[in-house]
Amino acid sequence: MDFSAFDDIPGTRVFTPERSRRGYPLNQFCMSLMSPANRERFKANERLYLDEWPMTEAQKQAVLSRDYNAMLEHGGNIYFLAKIFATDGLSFVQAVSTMTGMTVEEYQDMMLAGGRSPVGVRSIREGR
Amino acid sequence: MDFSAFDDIPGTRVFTPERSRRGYPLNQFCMSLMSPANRERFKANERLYLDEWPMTEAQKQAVLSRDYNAMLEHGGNIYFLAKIFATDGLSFVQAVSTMTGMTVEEYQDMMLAGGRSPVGVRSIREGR
Amino acid sequence: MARVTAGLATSHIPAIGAAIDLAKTDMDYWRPVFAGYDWTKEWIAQSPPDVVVLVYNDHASHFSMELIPTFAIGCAERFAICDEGYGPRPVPEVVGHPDLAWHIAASAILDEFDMTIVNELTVDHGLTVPLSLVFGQPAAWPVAVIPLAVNVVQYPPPTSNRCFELGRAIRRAIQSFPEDLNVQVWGTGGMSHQLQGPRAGLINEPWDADFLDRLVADPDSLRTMPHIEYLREAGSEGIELVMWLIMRGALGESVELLHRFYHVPASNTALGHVVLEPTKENP
Amino acid sequence: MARVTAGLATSHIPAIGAAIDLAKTDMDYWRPVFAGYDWTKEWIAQSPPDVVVLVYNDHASHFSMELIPTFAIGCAERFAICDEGYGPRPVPEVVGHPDLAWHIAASAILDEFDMTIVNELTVDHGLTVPLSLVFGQPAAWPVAVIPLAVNVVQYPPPTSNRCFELGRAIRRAIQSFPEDLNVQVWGTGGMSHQLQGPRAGLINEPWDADFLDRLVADPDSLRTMPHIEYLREAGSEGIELVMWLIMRGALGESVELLHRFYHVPASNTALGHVVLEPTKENP
Ligand SMILES: [Fe+3]
Ligand SMILES: [Fe+3]
Repeated sequence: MDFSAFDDIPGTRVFTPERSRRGYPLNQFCMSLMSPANRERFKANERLYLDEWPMTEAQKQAVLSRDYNAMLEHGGNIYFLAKIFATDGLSFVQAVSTMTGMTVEEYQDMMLAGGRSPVGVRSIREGR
Repeated sequence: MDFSAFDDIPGTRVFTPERSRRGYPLNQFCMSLMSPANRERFKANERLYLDEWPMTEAQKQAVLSRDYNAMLEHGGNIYFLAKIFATDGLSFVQAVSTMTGMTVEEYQDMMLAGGRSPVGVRSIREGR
Repeated sequence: MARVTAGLATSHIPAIGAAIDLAKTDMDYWRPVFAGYDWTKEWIAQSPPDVVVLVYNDHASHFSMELIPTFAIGCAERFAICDEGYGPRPVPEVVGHPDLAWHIAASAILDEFDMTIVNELTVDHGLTVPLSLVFGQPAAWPVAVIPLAVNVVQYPPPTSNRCFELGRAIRRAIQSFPEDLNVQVWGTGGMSHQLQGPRAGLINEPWDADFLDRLVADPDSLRTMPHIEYLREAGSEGIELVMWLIMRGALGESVELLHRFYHVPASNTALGHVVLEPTKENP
Repeated sequence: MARVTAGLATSHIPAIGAAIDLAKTDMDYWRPVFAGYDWTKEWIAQSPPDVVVLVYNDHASHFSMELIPTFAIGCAERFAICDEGYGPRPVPEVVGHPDLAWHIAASAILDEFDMTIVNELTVDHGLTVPLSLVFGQPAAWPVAVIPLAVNVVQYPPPTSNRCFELGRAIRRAIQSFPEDLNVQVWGTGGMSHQLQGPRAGLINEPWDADFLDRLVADPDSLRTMPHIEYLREAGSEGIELVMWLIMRGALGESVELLHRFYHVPASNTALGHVVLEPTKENP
């Protein structure tokens, strides 16, 4: 299937089959953090824990640096990645804001003012 | 859903939702025998192993006596029950024949002669 | 005979669950959110359903990349609350209704919907937050719940039309169940929100308002809504709105709008909530 | 562009796997069974497919009562052989074709089939016995395989019509795959057999012959075949024949019959086997 039409949406990565295949080990690592024992082991030594998974080095680096945009780029899905920021004790707002180039406060202010307007971020090609 | 039409087929128990709900623990016990370690534990002490499952006493007795018709009656499904006779080292023909009131030899002779004819065992109500 | 007595739709934002569980519902930020459910709480107390068919999506909680069912129906006696990474929510376990669930599953399969039957299922905020919003913090949920999990995480989710048609099939199934049961169908998720990437925080109030208008009065026009429109207009996670169409399909041709509520923001999300009743003329 | 070049149907009797694995194929009992595949072995060696979409059912092997998908498509790189209680069959692991599998899965979902995507799957005799019958005992299977598991264990399985339509959707999906691939679709299971209860051992040769005739020349007439007719006439496990309709649906309107074989008994079962080729006129 050709899902390239989705690439026309600015700042958005749709979790297509291609992305989910690329992100498989990254996302399955995230799932493992649903067990409290695994969360403890991960927190004790993140690198050691990550090395148990067949992830690419880029995926591991993205996790270690909590670079959520990079994790998305390497096939992560936000609901899977949520297990990482839950382990860190962060809320969705705190973690999500890090992907937008805003501070948490700026992001929260934007949300309180009605959220990000769709105007101009609907389509790259059509510039609307 | 009303699946009572299936009761019109002689000597046959269709694995309806009602049967599968009744047979749940029996069938899940059977699945556990797919692991060699569990097969060994079961063989070492069948009763002890069965008592780990929330099965009815009638289900356990049916297993202990290898009464496959009784296992079917209590919600067993043949593909699950196959794990029991595989554990016993029996083939499908050996195990299946025990449900028919024939010896294995009689059953095999029937199969070699073309199998059981559908004539007379299609419908109880219609006597055909 | 069982009847579909009402439909309810609501966002299922995880932060709402946290606000309830941590007793923050009276904070300025949260008070208006919960106020939007006051009407609903009173209404449901007056005619409590026996069973809720709760359409939701699992958020990489029970299901992982190992296995992704498009439509999974929970037929178990009970469903435990899963640990999404913060520990399980401190809410009662969810009690199912296996008789009706199996009936719906079998009926839908014979109606050519390719259901996945699930007998072991833990449920996440997608299912528990709507229950908390409507029923508060009881010691036990006052209704039996049939979880219907829809894949909206892995692209492609089911089409708008398919969701609507599944709703219609669920209606047929419920109406053919011999026991006298008051059944509600709930659709959850949405409304506009995007949780990922530089475009995160997207909210599209006019689009949401139009969706709500059409959901009530012209649902057929939503059948042809392509996935890309949800993604573009309502954000990458706004795609959850396809689940509201299952609810709407279950209510028959025409409905009366009993309650409508919309609020921005709740966490990253535009919260929408409607209560609908099938009109008397419905077959 | 990928093409559906042929369809193949065969029973997948576990005892056949055991006969191969234990080197009993030359015994008087088994010789005529394997002779029925000599033509097929020669034919497939002459134009080997790149990929086989192998429609089969899991026999309480990978799937248990916990979760029962109606249609599950294996999208993984590889599929291990499962231990059905006798130890795993000593056959090569099955190598998948994730590109085409994901394409079919996504295409079918957008075509309103409610597929379950499976990325972790072990395969049982339902899938491996057909491979053994057609390819013998190679060190590695000479084709990539896309497992398509159909529920025929828990009642209700999908209807005859739904299976036929899924086959048509698979055809559309394959034909829209950009890579130049020779794809075969195999349907497995059947023919008449009953493995349970006092009626076990049922064989209905005239009914099987009629099913084969119609499968080739008048498949539309099989769409309306109700489940109870399979159960009554072909035995409780004869219901597996719905899977042959998926294969047939994938071949287009008209087919040429290249090979037909029927033998009784193989273990408890009437063994049937056909090889079909879409005619040139097919779209
Ligand atoms: Fe959600
Ligand atoms: Fe089979």
